[in-house]
Formats: sequence, structure tokens, C-alpha cells
Amino acid sequence: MIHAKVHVTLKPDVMDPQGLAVKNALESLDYKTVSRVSIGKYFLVDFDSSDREAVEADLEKMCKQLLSNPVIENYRYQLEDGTQ
Amino acid sequence: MIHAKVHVTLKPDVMDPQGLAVKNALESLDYKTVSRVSIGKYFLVDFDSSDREAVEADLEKMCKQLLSNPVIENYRYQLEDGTQ
Amino acid sequence: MKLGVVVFPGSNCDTDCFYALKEVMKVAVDYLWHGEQARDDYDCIILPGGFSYGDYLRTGAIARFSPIMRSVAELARKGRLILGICNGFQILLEAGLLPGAMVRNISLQFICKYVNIKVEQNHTPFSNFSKSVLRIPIAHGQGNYVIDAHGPAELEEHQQILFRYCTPEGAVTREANPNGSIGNIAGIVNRERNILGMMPHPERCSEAQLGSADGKLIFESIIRYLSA
Amino acid sequence: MPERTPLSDPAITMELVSDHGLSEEDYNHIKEILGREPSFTELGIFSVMWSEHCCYKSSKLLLKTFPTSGQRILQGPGENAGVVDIGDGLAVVFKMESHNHPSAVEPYQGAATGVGGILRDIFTMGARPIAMLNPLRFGNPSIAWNRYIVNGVISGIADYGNCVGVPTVAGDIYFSDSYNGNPLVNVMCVGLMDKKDMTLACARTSGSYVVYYGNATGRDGIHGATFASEELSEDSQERRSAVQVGDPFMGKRILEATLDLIRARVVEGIQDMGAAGLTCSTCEMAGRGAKGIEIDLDCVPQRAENMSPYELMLSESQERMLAICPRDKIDQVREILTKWDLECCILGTVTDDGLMRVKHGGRVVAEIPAAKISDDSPVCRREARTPEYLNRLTKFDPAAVEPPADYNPALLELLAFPTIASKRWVYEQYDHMVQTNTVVSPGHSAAVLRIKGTNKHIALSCDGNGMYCYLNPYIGGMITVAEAARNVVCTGAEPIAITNCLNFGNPEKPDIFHQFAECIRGIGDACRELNTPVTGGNVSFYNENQGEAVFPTPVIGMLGVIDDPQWITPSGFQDEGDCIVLLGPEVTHLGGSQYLYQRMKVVVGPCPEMHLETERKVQAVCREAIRAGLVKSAHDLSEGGLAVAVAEACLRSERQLGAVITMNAQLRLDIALFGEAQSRILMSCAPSSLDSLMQLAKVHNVTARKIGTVRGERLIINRSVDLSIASLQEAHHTVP
Ligand SMILES: Nc1ncnc2c1ncn2[C@@H]1O[C@H](COP(=O)(O)OP(=O)(O)O)[C@@H](O)[C@H]1O
Ligand SMILES: [Mg+2]
Repeated sequence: MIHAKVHVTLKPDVMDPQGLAVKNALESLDYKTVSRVSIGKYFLVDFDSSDREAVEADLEKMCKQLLSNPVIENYRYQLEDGTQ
Repeated sequence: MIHAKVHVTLKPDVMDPQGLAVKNALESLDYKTVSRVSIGKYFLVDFDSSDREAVEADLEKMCKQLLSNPVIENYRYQLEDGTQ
Repeated sequence: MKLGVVVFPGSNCDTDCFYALKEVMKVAVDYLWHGEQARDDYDCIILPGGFSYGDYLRTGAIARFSPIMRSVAELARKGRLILGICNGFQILLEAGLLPGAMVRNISLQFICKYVNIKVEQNHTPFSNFSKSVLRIPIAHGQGNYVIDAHGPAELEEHQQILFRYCTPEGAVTREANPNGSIGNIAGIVNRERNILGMMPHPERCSEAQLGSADGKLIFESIIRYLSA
Repeated sequence: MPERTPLSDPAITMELVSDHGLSEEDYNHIKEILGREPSFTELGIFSVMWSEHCCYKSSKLLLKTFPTSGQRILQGPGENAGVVDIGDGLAVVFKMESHNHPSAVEPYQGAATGVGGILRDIFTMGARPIAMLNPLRFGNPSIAWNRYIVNGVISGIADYGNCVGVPTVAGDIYFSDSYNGNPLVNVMCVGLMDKKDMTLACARTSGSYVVYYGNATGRDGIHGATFASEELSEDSQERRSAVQVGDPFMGKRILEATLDLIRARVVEGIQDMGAAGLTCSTCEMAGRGAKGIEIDLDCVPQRAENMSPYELMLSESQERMLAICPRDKIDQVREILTKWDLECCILGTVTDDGLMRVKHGGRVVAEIPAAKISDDSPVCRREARTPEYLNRLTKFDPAAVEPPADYNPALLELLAFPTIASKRWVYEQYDHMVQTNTVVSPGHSAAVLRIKGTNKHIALSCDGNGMYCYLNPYIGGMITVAEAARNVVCTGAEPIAITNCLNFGNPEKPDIFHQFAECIRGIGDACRELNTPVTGGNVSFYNENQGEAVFPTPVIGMLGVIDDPQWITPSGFQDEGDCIVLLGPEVTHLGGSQYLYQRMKVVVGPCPEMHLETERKVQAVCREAIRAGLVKSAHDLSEGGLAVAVAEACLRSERQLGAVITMNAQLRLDIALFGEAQSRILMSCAPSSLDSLMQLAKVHNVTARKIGTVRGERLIINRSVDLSIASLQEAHHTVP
């Protein structure tokens, strides 16, 4: 079993209405020091495999293909061996 | 400037239709070894402050209040000093 | 002339498009199941609105892998017409058949209402009519069109912007922009002008009883083009 | 909470029994039915099936008093939804449900799963859902928590309904401190079907398969029905098992798959797993067909590990269906389900022995005579007592309130009052156009939908003023029906049937039960007089927060039919120079009005009166006038009285026409403008039609007065109100 953690975030110059809204909401709740909020996605993907290399190759592909939209998003991931 | 990274994930017993849909999509794209996908949120929050303790207290509060829905979600966060 | 309306799991304007084409426009139309390939004899394929795969993950992100999308790309390459409405537009973007992407409406809310759109080009198969402002409904949560920094200029240069949100008089203003879309963009075509993606719903305003019949102009234009 | 392994079922003690909401008497009854002690799983089954939410123990005797039959009624209360014949071989299926407590705890998911649930009730009958309505009651919007609930509920409804592609075409929203902490989230769904497709939730043939499809079963929502049957308290949050999450994409697929199954005639009965999940669906289907059902829980798709039989039977995971399928049709069933990416799980079979037998791990964990669970469910005769507050409140003389010094700001403030202000900010978040049938959109008296392929249209409205019911539950109950019917009549329709959702406090309190009993009497009387039978509904008790009950709030969903599209009538003024006519009796006081509530911040005064015969006649005049082509617009008078109705008729005119109104000087102007007397309709007509309209009213012995003219760009009333339409507009579109 291999666990992967994938972070998908918006590219810096893409409009992030959700992040903006959360920042405004925090401001109106009186959190004065918050200067920026951006919101991304966080995937936990479990693989039934112990072949780290194969998993990594798959992961790279699925990030490009499905988990992120390369037009507006970046991704990064970490792998962890699990036993669970 | 302090950067915070917040991860918000669904509690274990709560259904995750999004994760399920992505898992099914990956399966039909022939990623055979994927056994589970769950999807959470990932917030990057910048604070204009150098008072780590105050920031942490704020962050704890805003996670409960706004960034997560304590009825169905868990959260965790890390702080990093930044200069940017 | 033969038209096809694709049905993805979660499509919900498929029957509306079908009805508008069959009962209002009186043309031959078939449903095309997402899991199959479309035969080669379709002149126009419509990707309808709705929530394919629940719009889970990102709008259109999962549907674009449906087997039928291979035929759609193939037919597009052969110059057949492809019309993506709302979720159909989002699928075309995810599939890379049109440039750019969609993010959430600036209000973060789903918006269903009548808007006005300005017709920027008349020389496409979809917009060959003289009316310059259409009254037409939108119904989406993610119609906020984004594209990379030089995208807008390129779209302009190749005259790819077909519809922009505007006032009833045709002024393209910030107030007339319902969702934050860059340049008030409501619909774009590819450079070859045979693929149109648009957020507003022409099938919802093809009969006066529904509040406007302006959507019919778009379908008539398509039919005229195909019968030429 | 139960143990998680079947091997360690807790011993059954009286404490455990009472934790399950069952009395000693109930328990003895269970032993009698079984002829032995129940197992833990059986105790769980009885506890949900005999909860107030599922067995209506406090309400069923009174609900029997409703008129439920009529020429058009194909199915009255008792099935998943009511069915009404609208001619042309078509039937309308409709029903209303509450999701109050789940929405109080988690507003977004609570409301979303409410929508999912009512949709399933409709399509399991064989009908395609074509419209949704949502009556909502929220606490005071100036409190942040209430606003959080408002936003969560509205986006929950929007996200689910929009995704499945069923238009949300109407609703109503009231704000009041009475709903602080316990919002009312009622959802109504309307479906359309070929009469031949009507499918009942019934197991008829022994040997048929019991088929499960949809989402897997998890530990969510266990004891949801019980939860709905007690007051909310501080630890409600903790007591709940995992909150249910709506999955509209699955909802949409099981909708399409179910309709495909029904049209292919490959199932003999279907029921969704709503409250009390697998338990309710199995024993009700067996019970209705006088059959038994045997299922093996090992075949249930499971999302969580090591679920006990108790948990599997009681889970309320969403988007799950149970179908009864003849053996020779199973391959077709599987094929249809596969098309929609659904797994076909055979849980067991229908049997002849009348028993619901549940197996798990090779053991029988429950064996109960199925019909007995429903037929022998407890009945409570609750005590009713006239609440003391009634004397206090109705003694108040609203005439003692000073008239406003300046009517312009008074009217603007009233138009901006959250309950009265335009709900455009809400219904624009709902897709109200999908399916391209919506001919009259939200924002008018009632929604109107076309029925494709016919000339027919249906009109839909939901109404329920809890404040009136609080002041006088009997009259309030009548008004609720009367107003819903009036709204539908104003669009040109004939009201034909209702569904309802009755939201009340704790029925064990005699005050509350009085409110309940009186409301029911009022609703029943009004339905008889207006000839709109009750086809079904829902009762939601225990709507209390910190011991305070919400206003008694029955909500009526009204269905009307329009046979000729020419009758469809807008609520806004149409043409300059048209005459404005007020139909119906004179207003006599300000009691129960939103105007008083806004000014005094308390609910006071006598309730508006209701004379059903007058109501019926007024509606008859309106209907006949419309059919005779005399009416250009019609709008019922309700909250805010005449002044608000006239302002709305101006705002709803496409060209924002103004009006000049002259009120008779004999009556105090504030009472005339803001009083909420019932049975009144504001109409406009061409000057050439005025005489005929007056004549028609006279024939029916209904008061009608010309009160003004459609004119200009301002609303002018006597010398007291003079406002631009733009200023009305701005006030009316205030978002709380
Ligand atoms: N929650 C809601 N969802 C959809 N439409 C709503 C909602 N609340 C109000 N509306 C619409 O706003 C309009 C005005 O509502 P209401 O004041 O209750 O009307 P009326 O007094 O004529 O019954 C109606 O068309 C109603 O359907
Ligand atoms: Mg009303």
C-alpha cells in the first residue's frame, strides 16, 4: 500500500474568487492581519501496490490528466509507504 | 509575515461523493491500483504579523469558525515564517 | 442534415436541447450516449448543459474522458459543427478543444436569470443573423472565464469572441457582467469557427412563451449553414 | 450507542428500551407481537418504526379527519406521494417533506439531503420530477448564526436541485425570532407521469427478488428518525452519528435508472430508503402487500467496516433504493442499472410467511411479522388545552397603535422587511428554467408550468403564515389553505388538491397539541369548502429551541390546473390607463400584520378573519373573470396588505408602471393600507371591461371596488404616499 498526498493550487495570476471571498469574510470577522488567502485541493490517494516507481509514474500522469487543469493549476505530490 | 498551510479533510465516517467519483474516473482511465481517493481543501493563509502566538490563536479560531465545518470536517495546520 | 445531442451521466439540458431542435426547429436529431462513438454522419453535435459527473472535481473534468469525446474531436477536425452549451462549454475547455478555463462566479453563487449578450461576429455558422443583442438565460455556478495573460489579445486577434455580456442596449459594461468573466466573455469559437462554446442557454429561449425566442436565431443559423 | 460487533449486542434493559424512545407499554406490545424478547436489532427496528416521525403516533387520529378523496385523486395519503389525475392520461404526483432538525445542525447538507429525499419520493412513484418548491422559515436575520443557516440552507437546496436538473419554481420565506435555532426547511416536489406508469411501494409476488441500488451504506444518520422526534438540545450535535451528505450526482443517476426500470415494466414495487432506511423500506413494502421479506445483510454494499446488523438496518445513508423485481426480469434490471453505472445487489426475496426476516453472518438477527410493525404501531391520544397566551394576545387592540406620521418611509420600510422583501436574491440561485416548462417564474403569485404535448398548464404555490396560526390556530389553518388556493387562482388556475407539511412544537405539551388540533380542523374545513382534498403530507413535531416552540406552522402546497393557456394571468400591471379593482371584503384591523410585527416587534392582535364562503366566492369571481377575458393582472393580498400588493403589481409590470390609488376616507389609512384581511384580490382590467367585471362580482355577491388607475411612473395613494417606482424597487430588493 502506498499513500500519496497531492496538492493542487491555482496558478498565481489566475483569479481565485473563493480565496478572495474567504479573505473578505475573515476581515469582516475582524481577523485584521490576514493579507491573503488562496484555496486549493488536497487529495489523498491510496495505491494497492508496492512498486513505488510505477505508482509515481501513474501519479504524475493522473495529476496532469485529471487531478489538475494545467491551464490554471499547479500540482505537487508526496508518496508515503503505508502498511494499514 | 507568517504563512499558514491549512488542510481540511472530511471526517472518516462521512461520505465523500467527490472522492468516489474521482476514484471511478481513475479506474475507467485504467489506473488499476488506486484503491481509495479522498478530497479535501488546502488553504494558504498569509498573515501580516510576526507574532506567532497571536497568529496561531487566530488560526485556530478561524479554522473552527470559517475554514472548516466541524460537523463533518477535521482540520490541521502548520505555520511557517516567511519573508516574501 | 442530422444533429446529435450527447447525454453524459448528469447532463440535464439534453432533453431541452432535443426538444428545441425536434419540436421547435423541426430537424432530425438523435441522443448520443456518452459511452459510445458517434457515427460519421452527424453534421452537428451538441454538448448540453447540466452537471456531467456531478461537476465533482472540476466542471467538465471527468466527462471529457467519455468515449464519445473522441468522436467529437474527430468530427470537429472534419469541420462538423460542435456546440457546447454551459456544461458543454466547460467540457470543451477541459478537453482542450477551446482555449481557457472556467472558475467560480465572482459571487460564488449559482446564477439563473435572463441576461443580454452582444453578438460580436456575424460570419460564423452559429451567428449568421442581424440581431446584435440577444436576451437569453444563464444558469451556472462556474461561468467565470479565465485564460492566460496573452489569451484575450489572441482571442481578439483571431476574432474568436462571439458573445459578450452587455446591457439591453448593447454596452459591454462591468455591471452587465454576471460572473466576472474576463472581457465579459459569454461565448467563444475556435479559430476554424466550427466549435462554439457558450454559457447562456439558447434552448431555454426558443419559444416566446418562455420569455424570449432569441435562442432560435442561433439554431436557425446552424440549420441554414448546414443546409447550404 | 450500540456496540459495533454483532457478537456483543448489549443486553436489553429497560434503560436501553427507554433510550430508544419506547415506553414500557410499547415494549410489552413488542413482546406480544414477537411472542418473546426482542433482539437488539429488533429493538432498533421497532424504535425507528415506532418513532413519531415514522408512525405518526400523536397525529394519525387527527390526520384521518382530512378530506382525502375526490374525482381526480388517484392516490391519497399513505404512499410515497399523492397522485392526481389531470386528464389527457396524465397524472401529477406531489408531496412535501420537512428537514428541519438536520438543517439546524448542518444547514447545507441538511437542506440538500431534504431535497434528495423528496425527489426520491416522487420518482419512486414512476413520475419524472418537474418542479420543486421550498417553504423556509428562518430566525431573525440580524443574528449572525441565523444568517449562516439561511445561506447554508439556500445553497444546499440550490446545489442539489440544480445538479439533478429539476427547476425550483416557488417557495416562501418568513423570518421571525420564533425560528431562532430551529429553522423550518420544507421541500416539495412535483412530478408528472403517464397514469399507466404509477408504481406502488408494494411487494406482491413471493419469490421476487429484493434489489438494492444506489450508494453504499455507511454509519451516517443512524437514528435520524428518532432524532427528528425529539427536541433539539445542546448535545444534539454529539448525539448524532455522522451527518448525511447529499450526493446529487448519484441522485440524478438513480432517478434516471428508476424511471427506466419502471417504463421497462421490470419491477413490481419500489421504495426509496429514507427515514429508517432499510428497515422502513423492507417492512413497509412487505406489509402493504401482505407478504414477507427475507434479506441477507451480508449482501448490502457497505462503506464502513464491520457494520453491525443494527447499524445496517438503521443507517440513513442517502441515495439508496430498494426494488422488488420478478425473477424473470432480473437480467433486464441489471442491464438498466449497469447503464447508469449502478450495481444491482440482490438482498433477498419476497416470501409468503408475512415475516421480515433479516440474516447476518449466517444467523437470523431479526424476524418480525412485517404488517404488524405498521398496523400495530402505537397511537397516542394527546391532551389538548387552550394556551393561556391566546387570551393575552388577542385582547390587544391594534387600533391603539398610532398611525405613521409619514407613509412614504413606512411603506418603504415594510417593502424592505425581510419577510416581505423580494426573494429574488434567493430564487436566482435556483435553476428555475431547466426542463423548459416554466412559463411563470418565481416572483409572481404562483409558478405556472406548461405540460409539453398538451394545452394544459399547472400552477403551484406554497403558503403558511405561522403568525396567524399562533394567534388563532383554527383560523390560521383555514387561511393557509385559502391563501394557497387564492395564489393559484390568480394565475388563472383551478385549485385541485393539496399536500402539506405541519411543523409544530412538542405534541406532549397540551398547549402545542391544541395548536396542532385546531390547525388541522381549520385546514380540513378549508379543503372541504374549496374542494381541494389532501393527498399527503408530513408532520414535523418537536420544533423547539430551549423549550420554546416555533410558531405553529402548517404549510400548504397547492396544485392548480389551467386548461387553456389564454387564461394564464400575470400578477403585475400591464397597460397605462387600466383600472385597478379590489375584490373582496373591507379590512377592519391591523391584527397579525407584518406591519405591526415590524413596528412593535411583537406578534399581537386578533388574527385576520376568514369566512370560507366569502373566500370561495371571491375565488370564483376571479376565475370566471379571467376566463371571460376581463382581467389583465391579478395578485392576491397577503403579508403587507394592500399597499404592498399594489407596490408589487407596479414592480412586477414589465415596464415598471406606476399607479394612482384613491382610498375611501372612512377608514383609518394605516388599517386600509397595511391590514391583512383575507379573501382579497387586486386586479387590473381595461376600462372597457370594468362594467362587466363589476357585474360579475355583483352576481356572486362579492364586494368589488375600483380603487385607482395604472398610470405614470410613481405610486400615489391619496395624499399620503408618493414614491417613484425606482425607490420602491430599491427598497424591495434589500437583502437581509
Ligand atoms: N424559497 C423560495 N424559493 C423560490 N421562490 C421563492 C422563495 N421564496 C419566495 N419565492 C417566490 O417569491 C414570490 C413571492 O413570495 P410570497 O411573498 O410568498 O408570495 P405570495 O404572498 O404571493 O404567496 C413567489 O413567487 C414565490 O414563489
Ligand atoms: Mg405567501
